[in-house]
Amino acid sequence: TREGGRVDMGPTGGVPVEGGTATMALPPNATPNWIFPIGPPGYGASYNAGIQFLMFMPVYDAVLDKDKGGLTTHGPSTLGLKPKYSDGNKTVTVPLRKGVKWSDGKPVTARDLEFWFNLLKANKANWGSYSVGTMPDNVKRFETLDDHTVRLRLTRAYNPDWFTANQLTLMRALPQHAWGARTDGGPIGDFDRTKKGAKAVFARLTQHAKSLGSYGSDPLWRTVNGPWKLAGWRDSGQVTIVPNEKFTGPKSQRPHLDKVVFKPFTTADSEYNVLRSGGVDYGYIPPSVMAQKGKFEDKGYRVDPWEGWAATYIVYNFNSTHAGPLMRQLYIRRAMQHLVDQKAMSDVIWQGSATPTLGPVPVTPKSQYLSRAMERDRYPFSVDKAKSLLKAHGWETKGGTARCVRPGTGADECGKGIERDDPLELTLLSQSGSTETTNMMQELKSSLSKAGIDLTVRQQPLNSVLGNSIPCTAKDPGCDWDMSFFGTAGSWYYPLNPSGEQLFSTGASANFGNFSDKKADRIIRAVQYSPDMKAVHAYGEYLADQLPVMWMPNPAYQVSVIRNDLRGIEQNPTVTFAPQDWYYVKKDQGGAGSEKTGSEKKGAEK
Amino acid sequence: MTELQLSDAGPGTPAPLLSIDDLHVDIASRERTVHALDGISLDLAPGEALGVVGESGCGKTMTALSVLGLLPPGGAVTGGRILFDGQDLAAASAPTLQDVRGNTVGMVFQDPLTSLNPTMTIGAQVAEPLLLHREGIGRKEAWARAEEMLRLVGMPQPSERMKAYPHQLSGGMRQRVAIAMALVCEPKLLIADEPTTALDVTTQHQILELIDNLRRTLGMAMILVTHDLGVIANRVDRVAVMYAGKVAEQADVRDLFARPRHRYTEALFAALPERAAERGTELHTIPGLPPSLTVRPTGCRFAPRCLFATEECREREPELGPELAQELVPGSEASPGSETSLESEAPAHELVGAEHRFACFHPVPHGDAPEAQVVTPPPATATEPGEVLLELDALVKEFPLTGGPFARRRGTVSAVGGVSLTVRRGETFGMVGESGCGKTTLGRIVAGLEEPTAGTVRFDGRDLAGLSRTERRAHRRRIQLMFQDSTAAMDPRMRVGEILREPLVIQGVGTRADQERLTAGLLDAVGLPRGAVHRYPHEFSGGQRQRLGLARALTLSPDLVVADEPVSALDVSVQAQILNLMRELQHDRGLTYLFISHDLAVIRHLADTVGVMYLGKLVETGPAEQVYAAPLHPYTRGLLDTVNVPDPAVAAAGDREPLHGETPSAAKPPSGCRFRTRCPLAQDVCATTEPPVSTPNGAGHQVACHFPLAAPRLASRV
Amino acid sequence: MTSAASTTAPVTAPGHEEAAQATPSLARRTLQVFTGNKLALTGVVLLVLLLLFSYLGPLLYDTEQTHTDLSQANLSPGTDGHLLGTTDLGYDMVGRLMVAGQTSLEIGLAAGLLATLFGTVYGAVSGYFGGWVDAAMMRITDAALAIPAMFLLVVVAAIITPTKGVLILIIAAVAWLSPARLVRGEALSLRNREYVQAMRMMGGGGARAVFKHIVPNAIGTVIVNCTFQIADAILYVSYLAFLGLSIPPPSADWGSMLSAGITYTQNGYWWLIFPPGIAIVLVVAAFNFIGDGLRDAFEVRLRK
Amino acid sequence: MTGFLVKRFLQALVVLFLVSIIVFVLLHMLPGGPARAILGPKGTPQQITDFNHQQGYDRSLPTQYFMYVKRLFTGDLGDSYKLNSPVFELLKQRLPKTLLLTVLSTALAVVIAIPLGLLQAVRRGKASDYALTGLAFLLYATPVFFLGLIMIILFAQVIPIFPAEAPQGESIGELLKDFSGLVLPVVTMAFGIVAMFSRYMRSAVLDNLTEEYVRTAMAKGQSSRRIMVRHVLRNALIPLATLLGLYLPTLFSGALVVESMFNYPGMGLLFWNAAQGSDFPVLLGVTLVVGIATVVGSLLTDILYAVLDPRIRSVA
Ligand SMILES: Nc1ncnc2c1ncn2[C@@H]1O[C@H](COP(=O)(O)OP(=O)(O)OP(=O)(O)O)[C@@H](O)[C@H]1O
Ligand SMILES: Nc1ncnc2c1ncn2[C@@H]1O[C@H](COP(=O)(O)OP(=O)(O)OP(=O)(O)O)[C@@H](O)[C@H]1O
Ligand SMILES: [Mg+2]
Ligand SMILES: [Mg+2]
Repeated sequence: TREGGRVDMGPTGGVPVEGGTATMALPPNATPNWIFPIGPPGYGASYNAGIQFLMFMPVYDAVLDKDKGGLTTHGPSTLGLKPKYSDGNKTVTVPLRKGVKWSDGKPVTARDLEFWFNLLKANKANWGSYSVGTMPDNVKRFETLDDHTVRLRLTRAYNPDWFTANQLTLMRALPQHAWGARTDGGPIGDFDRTKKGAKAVFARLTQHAKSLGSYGSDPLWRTVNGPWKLAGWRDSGQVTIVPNEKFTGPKSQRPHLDKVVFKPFTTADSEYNVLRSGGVDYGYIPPSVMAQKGKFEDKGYRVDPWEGWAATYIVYNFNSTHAGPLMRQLYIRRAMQHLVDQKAMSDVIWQGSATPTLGPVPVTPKSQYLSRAMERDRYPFSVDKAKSLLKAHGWETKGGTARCVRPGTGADECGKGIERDDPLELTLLSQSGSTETTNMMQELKSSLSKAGIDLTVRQQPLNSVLGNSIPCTAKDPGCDWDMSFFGTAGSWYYPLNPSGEQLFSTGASANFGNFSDKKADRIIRAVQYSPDMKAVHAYGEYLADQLPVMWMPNPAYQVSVIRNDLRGIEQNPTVTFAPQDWYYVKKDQGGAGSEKTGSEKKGAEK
Repeated sequence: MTELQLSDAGPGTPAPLLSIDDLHVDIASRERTVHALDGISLDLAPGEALGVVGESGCGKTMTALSVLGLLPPGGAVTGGRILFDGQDLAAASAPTLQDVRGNTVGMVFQDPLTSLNPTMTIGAQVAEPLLLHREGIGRKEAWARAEEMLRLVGMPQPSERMKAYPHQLSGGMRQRVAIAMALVCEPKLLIADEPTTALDVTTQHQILELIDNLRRTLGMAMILVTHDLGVIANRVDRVAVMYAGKVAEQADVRDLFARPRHRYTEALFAALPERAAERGTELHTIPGLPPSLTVRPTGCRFAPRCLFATEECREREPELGPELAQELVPGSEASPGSETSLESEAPAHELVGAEHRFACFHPVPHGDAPEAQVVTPPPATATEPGEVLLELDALVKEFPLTGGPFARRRGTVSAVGGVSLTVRRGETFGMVGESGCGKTTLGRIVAGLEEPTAGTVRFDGRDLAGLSRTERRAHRRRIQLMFQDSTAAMDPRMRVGEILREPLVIQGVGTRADQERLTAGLLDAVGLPRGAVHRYPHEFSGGQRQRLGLARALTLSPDLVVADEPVSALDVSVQAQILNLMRELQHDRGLTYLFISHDLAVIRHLADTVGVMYLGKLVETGPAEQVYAAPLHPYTRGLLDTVNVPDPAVAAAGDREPLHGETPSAAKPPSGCRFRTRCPLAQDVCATTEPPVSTPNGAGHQVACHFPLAAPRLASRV
Repeated sequence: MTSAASTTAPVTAPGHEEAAQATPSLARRTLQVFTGNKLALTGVVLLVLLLLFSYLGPLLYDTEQTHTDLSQANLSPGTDGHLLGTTDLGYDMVGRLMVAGQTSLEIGLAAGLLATLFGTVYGAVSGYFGGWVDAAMMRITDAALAIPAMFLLVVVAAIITPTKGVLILIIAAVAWLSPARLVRGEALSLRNREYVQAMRMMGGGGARAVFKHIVPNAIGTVIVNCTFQIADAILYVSYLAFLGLSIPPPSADWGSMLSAGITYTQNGYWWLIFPPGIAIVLVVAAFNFIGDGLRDAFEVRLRK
Repeated sequence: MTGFLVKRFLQALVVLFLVSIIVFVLLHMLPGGPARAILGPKGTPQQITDFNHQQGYDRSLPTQYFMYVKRLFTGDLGDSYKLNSPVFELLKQRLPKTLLLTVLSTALAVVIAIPLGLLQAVRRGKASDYALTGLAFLLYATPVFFLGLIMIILFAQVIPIFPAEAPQGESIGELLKDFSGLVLPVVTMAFGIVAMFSRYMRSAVLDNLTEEYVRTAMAKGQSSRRIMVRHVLRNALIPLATLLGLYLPTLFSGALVVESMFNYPGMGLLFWNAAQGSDFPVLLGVTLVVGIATVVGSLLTDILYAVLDPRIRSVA
C-alpha cells in the first residue's frame, strides 16, 4: 500500500461516507508530549493544545465563524456560550453549554471550571501561559452562579474582545470528580479549594502527565468530554484518537472517522518521502516543493498553505552597543524596510507559501482587527526611495558603504548619536537550518547593500538566536547584537486578539529589541482595556508605520497536502484542528473510494 | 617427455635424484631485474647431503627456492632445467609442483617463527601435508602420524604440543616443528635454507644433529643452505660454494676444506677468525662487496676482489670444471688427467660427483695448506692493560614481566643476576654466552641506557649512581655503545654528516666547522670517503654502516666502547674488515672495549679477557687463552664443544661433549647454580647453594662453580 | 706470490656505487611507485583539474556571486546562457561551483593540515614519553573518540556561529585524533629504535627525540594520513552543511550547495544537487587515491 | 585475565568520566542555556529564571556536574525536556533499534567486504583491483546523506520498490516485520562500511600474503586457493574483526545521519532531535550510552582479539 499513494478523486464532489482512518503528519519536532490541559512552561505548544481540545472541550477557542467568515471565540466545539460583560466591563459571566457529560456519565459543571481556576491560582508559576498581571492575576474573584454559569470579577475594566480572545480562551473545564485527589488512590474531594490542597492535586496530575508512555493506559486520562478519546500515545509522540462514543456535545461535533493518527516527524524531508508514498493522508510539503504542486494535484491531493495567525519580523536592537543610534532613526528603519523585497521573497524564496507582513496585525485571514489602512504596503520595495531617504539625512556611499557626512540632529542630518563617517554597518543574527531563511537573509543582505547598508549575517541555531537576542541595555555585555531573526516558522503566533502587549510595549517580556515608544505603549494599553475596536486599528496602523521591527514575509504554518477524498478540513489560523469535521468521500458512482481507504488504512496501521 | 632426460647420468653412477642444469633465475621488479642465478648446475645423488655456502646475496636461497618453484613474486626461471626424479620441475605445471612439494621434497626455512602459521595449532600444521598428499588418510590417522613425527624430531610431550600454537614454543622447538612438517611425508629430498642461523649455538647443534640422524634413518638426500662454514664442515658430504649467482667451486667437503682451489673459497677461509694464525693478529679480508646482479658482469665475477686476477679473468668467464691441464701441479693425490672425462674418472671416487670442480683461471696450487702460505702481518701489539676503568659490583637487573594484555604482572625476568667484574683501561673484555643470558642488558647498563635494579657501576673510580644530572651528561661522553644493527642505530632520515655530528651537537662541542672537521677525520680513520657525509645510511653496505657506527661511537673520544655484537650480522669477509678496524683503532686511540658476542671464535680472536655468562650470571672470567685452553666451568666447556668448527677433520673427532637441553626461562631461573639443569656434573648442592667464586687456576681466572673442571684440556679448537 | 689478501691498507670500500644504486633514493622510489599507480595518478589529475576549475575558472568565466537576483532564480541548465542553470537565489551554478570549490578546498586543506600538525605533535609526545604522560594523553583521545564525530558536530552545530576559521577549528578538533593515535603508535615503536637510544646515550633530551627523530621518521605515516585527513575534512565540511552549519552567504562551499540543493530534490532541480555532490565525491576520492598511492610508496601499513 | 579486566574497567571509567565532562562543558557553552529552547520566544523572564533554578543551571558548572554524576549513580539520567519521559526509558527503547540497524548493516557490509577485499588483494595491480579500489574510494568519498538521497531518488522515487521511510514500530519485532522499510537505511549505511572494510581486508590479505608462513604452506604442496582459505583468510580476518569494535563510534555517526534521513526511530534520531531542541539530559544520556558502548566495544574487541589470535589468548 506504500507506493504511489495515488488518490482517484477530485477535490470536489463525491458522496460522504462514515468511517475510515486519517493520518495527519505533524510538523518537524512538533512532538505531542503533554496531555494534562494545564501545560507547564515548555509544554504549551499548539500541537499539545490542539490534541487536548479534542478530548477536553475548550471553554472558548478561536473558531471559524462559518457565517461571518472570520474568527470568533465560541461555537459548537466550545463548552462556553457567548460571554456577557457587565459592570463597566469589570465582570464577565460565562454560561456553559448544558447537557454535556463526561465520558463516565457525570455532567460537566461550573465546579469543573472552578477546579481549573483553583489549580491555576495555586500553581500559576507552573503554568506555561502565565505572565504577571494576566490570568489568573486579573481575576479578583471566581464565582459559581449555578451548575452552568460562572462569573469572574476582574481587577479592572478590560476590553471585552481582548479579554475573551486572549484570556477566556485559556479557561478549561477539568473533571474535578475524577481528578480531585491529592494522592494516587486517595479520596477525591474539594481539596483544590485550599491552596495547599490545590498544590497537591496539581502535583499529582502533573506527575501522571510526566510519563508519556502511560498516557494510553492511565485511567486518569480516560475521563473526557470531547468528541474524541485517546487510543494510544507512543513515546515517539504518535497519538491515535478514536471517537468518544459517550460524547454528549452538539451533534455537529460527532466524529465521522473511525480513527485519527497524528504522526510526528523529525524532518520535513522524511515526512515528504512518506507523503509521497501515501503514508499520510494529511501532510505537508516543504515550501521549496510548492513548485511541484501540480504533481500532487495530479496524484489526487490538494495543496493548501495553512496560514498562521502570526507576524514575522526581524528584531531591531534599539539598545545595541554599536548600532543603537542607527536603529533609533526612523528614517533608517524606513529606508531598510523599503529594501525588503517581501513580494519577491514570498514568491521566489517561499515559492508563494509566505505572505508579506505589513504590520503587527495579520493581513490574512481577514479579520475585524484589520483596517483598510493596514492592508496597504507602506514601504514597498524601492531601492531609490531607500537611497534618497538616506541621502536626505546626510549619508553618502563611499566604497560601497554608506557613511554619515552630516552628523547632527537636524532634519537633514544623520541623527542623535551618529558621528561623522560612521558607517551603516549592521550585523544580523539569523536562525540556521532553513534554506528559505538563509536565502531571505542573503537576499536582504544583497538588497541592503544596494543602498550602501552593509549587513553581516551570522547564522546560529534557533536556540542560540533566542538565547542571544535578550532584552538588554547598551552597557550590558550581551547587547552587541544589532538585529535578530527567528521567524522561519513565523516570529510570533498571536492569541486570537493580535494585541502587541508582549511584543511592543516598553519592557515587555518578548520585546527583545527594547523598542520603547510612549505613544505605542498608550495605544497598546488601550487595546487591552478600552472597549473600542478602533483601538486595535490605531495600534496596528501606528506600529506598521513606526517599524518597531523589520517586517518580513510571514510563512504559512505549513503547506498542507491533503487527499482529495478527505474533506471537511478547515485550517484554523491558530493552528488547532478539528478532525471531528473530517470525513471521507467516495465517488458518486459508488466506487470503493472510502471503504477501500478505510480498510487500506487499517491494514497499514497494523 | 621428461623421461628422455633420465639417461644423462652414466651407467656406473646411480641416477642423480636432483639434477640442476644450467639454471637461470631472474627476479624482475618495477625498476630492475636481478639475475639472481646465472647458470647453476648441481647434481645430488639419493641420500647425499649437499651444502651450499657463500656470502650474502650470492643466490643460495634462490637456488633452494627454485627447486620447488617457490620463487618470490617477479622471480622466474629463465633457462635451464631442474630434474627431480625424472621430472623437470622448472617447467612443471602447478598441480605437478603441488604434488612434489611437501611430499617428495620437504623444505625448512630459516626463521621458525614467521614460517609457521601463528593461528594454527602445531598438530594441524604438521598433519597438513599428510592430508594433502596421502590419499585416503583420515584426519585421525594424520594426527597420529603427525604426533609420531613430532616425537621423532625430539619434541617433548608431543601429544600436548599438538594443541599448542607456534608462539608457545621456543625457537628450537619451533624449528623442530618445521622439520617435522617437512619430513612427515618422508620426502626423498630435504631442502633446508639456513635452518639454524636464527638459533643459538647449542640449539643449532641439536637441530643439526637431529637432521643428520633423520636423514640417515630416512635415507633422504639434503641440500643444506648456509653461510656458516662451520656448519657446512660438519654436516654435509659435498659442498658447492656460490658466488654472485654462480657456483664457484664444488667438491667433497674434506677435500674442499683441505684444499680449496678457487681463490674466493680460499679467501673466505682465510677470513675466519678461527683460522687467524694467532689471537691478536689481523684477519685476512676480502676487499669490497659481491657485485650487484642487475647486470651480467663480463669475466670472472670474483675478479674485482681477487688479488690474483689477470686480464684474462676480467675478459673471459672461467668454466666450472675439474682441474685444468695447465694449472695442474704434478704430484697431487687427486691427480685427474687433463683430459679426464667424468666417466673415466668415476671409478676413482667413492662418492658420486665427488670430484673437485671449480671455476678459476688461477686456482690455488695443489698441496698448499693455505694457512701455512699466509703472510701474517705483524700482530698489532695491544697496549698493556692499565688501571681499572670499569668496575661492576653485584649488578642486578630485573625486568617486570608483563604478558599479553590479559595477564597481570607475572613477576620479573632476571636478566642480570648479580654480576661483578672489572675492565682495565686499554684491554678488550669479551663477553660471551647464549642468547638471552643478559649480555646486552649488561652492556646497556654500562652504557647508561638502563638503570640497574641493584648493584653499582663504578667508572674511573666513581659510582655512576652518585652523579648529578650535569655530571651524568658529561659522563655520557666517556662511554659509547656500538650497536649490532647499525641500520637500526642510525636515523634513516639523517645524512651521515648529521648523524656523526649529532653527539657533538648534543654535547655542545665546538662550532659547526669544528664538528665537520672532526667528523671528516673520523671518516678517514674508519676508512670511508669524506663524501660520505652527504649520503644517507641506507646507501651504504652493512660493513660500511658498521664502520659508520664505530665512527659515531668514537666522535666524543670515549674511554670505553661497549660493542654489542658488532659483527654478528656480517659475512665473514666483512666481519674480518671490521674486527681489524676495531683493533687498529684501539691501538691508535687507546680504547677500552667491552665486546659482546655469542661467537666464541670472534671473542677469542679479539679479547684479552673473557667473561662467560649464563642466564644472568657470570660463570667464568679470565684471560682469554686460559679460559679457552683450560675452561673451568662445565658450561664454558660445553659451549666450546658445541661450536661448529669449520674443519671437517675436527668434526670427526669424537671427544666432544656438546651442551644438551634448553636454557631455562629467565623468569624462573633455577635455584642455586643456574646451570645445574643442564650440567653433567650437577649434584644436590648445586640446587641449594649458589656456587661461590673461586680461582683454582690462579688469580685472574675466576669461576663460579661447585665442581670446577680440574683437568685442563690440551687445546681449544676454536 | 701465493699469499692471500693483504689487508694492511685501510680498506677503501669499493662497494659504494653498487650500494648506492642498489637502493634508489626514497624520493625517487616514491615518485616511481606513485606514477606507476594508476589510481594515484587519477587522483592527481582530478585534483589538478578541480583546482584549476576553482581558482582559474572564475578568471575565465566571470559571474555575479555576491548579489542575488531572484528574477533569475532556479533557471534550468542552458537557460539564458547559464551552463548549469542558476541557484535558488539566481547565482550562476557554474560560477558558484568555482567559488564554493575554493572554500571547500581551503577549509579542507587548512583543517587537514592543522589536525595533522597538532595530532602529530600530540601523538609523538605521548608515544615518546610513554608512562603516565602517555596514559593521560591517550585517555583524553579515547574519550574524544568515544564520542562519535557526528555527535560532536551536531552538538557543536547547535552552539556555534560558523565562519571559515571556526569551521576549520571545529573540523580540526574532531580530526586530530586519528593522526595523534597513529603517530603515537609510531612513536611508541620509534622510541625504542636504537638510533633514538643512541641519541639518548649521547645525552640528548626529549625535545630532540620528538622533533629530530620521531616526527621525521613518522613523516611517511603523517603525510599519508594528512591526505586522508584533508579528504575527511572536506567530507566533514559537507556534513556540517548538512547539519545546517555552513559558512555564511554569499560565500559558499560545496557542502552547503549540496545541502541547499537537497531542498529541491523533489522539484527535480538535479543541477542543484549533483554538481556539488559529485564535486565533493571527486575531490574526496582524489585525495584518497593520492593518499593510497603515497601509502604504497611509503609502504605504510593500512592499519590505523 | 581478571587483572586485565579490572585495569580496562578502570580505564573505561576514566574515559567515561572524560566523555561526560567534554559533553557537559560543551553543552553549557550554549548561550542562554536550554531555557530559551525549551520555553520558546514566549517564555517570560520569570519562567526562564524558574526553569534555570529548577534545573540547577543557575549553579556553578562544577556543582551542576557533581549533581549530575550523583544522580547518575542512582541510575537516574534525568528527564527529557522535550519528550516528557525519563532519558533512561528513551534509551531503553531506542538503543536496541539503533543496534539493530548497525548490526544489520555491518553484517551486510562484512559479507560484501570480505570477498571483495580478498578479490582485490588477489588481483592486486590488475584492472579489476583498480576498478574495485576506485569504487571503494568513491563510495567512501560519498557523504552518507548524499548516498541516502541517491538511494531514495532511485529506489523510492524513480523505481519505487522500497519505502523511503523506515518502519516506525515500537519493538524490534515490529521493525523486522516491515522489512522492506529497513532495506534502504540498512543498505545506505552498509555502503559506507563496505568501502572501509574492503580496504582493510585488501591490505590485511596483502600483508598476510607476504608472510613467510604462506611460503611454508606452499612448500607443503597446497593450492593457492586452499592457502587463501585455510591460512590467509583466517589470519586476515583477525584484524578485521577487531576493527569492528574500534569503528563503533563511526558506525554511530553513520547511524545518526541515516536515522535522521529515513526517520528511523533510533538513538541517532533521538540525539539529532535533542540537539535541535537543546534537550540536555537526552544529549548527555545518549553520549554517555554511546561512550559506554564504545568502551565496551573496545573491550570486547580486545577479548575477541584474544579469542581469535592464539598468540594473545594463551598468555591469559
Ligand atoms: N624478492 C626479491 N626481489 C628482488 N631481488 C631479490 C629478491 N630476493 C632476493 N633477491 C636478490 O637475488 C639475489 C640472490 O638472493 P638470495 O636470497 O638467493 O641470496 P642468499 O645467498 O640466500 O643470501 P643470504 O645469505 O643473504 O640469504 C640477491 O642479489 C638478492 O638481492
Ligand atoms: N626490556 C626488557 N623487558 C623485559 N625483559 C627483557 C628486556 N630486555 C631483555 N629482557 C630479558 O632479559 C633477558 C636477557 O636479555 P639480553 O637481551 O640481555 O640477552 P642477550 O644475552 O643479549 O641475548 P641475545 O644474544 O639474544 O642478544 C632475556 O630473557 C630477555 O628476554
Ligand atoms: Mg638466503
Ligand atoms: Mg643481545
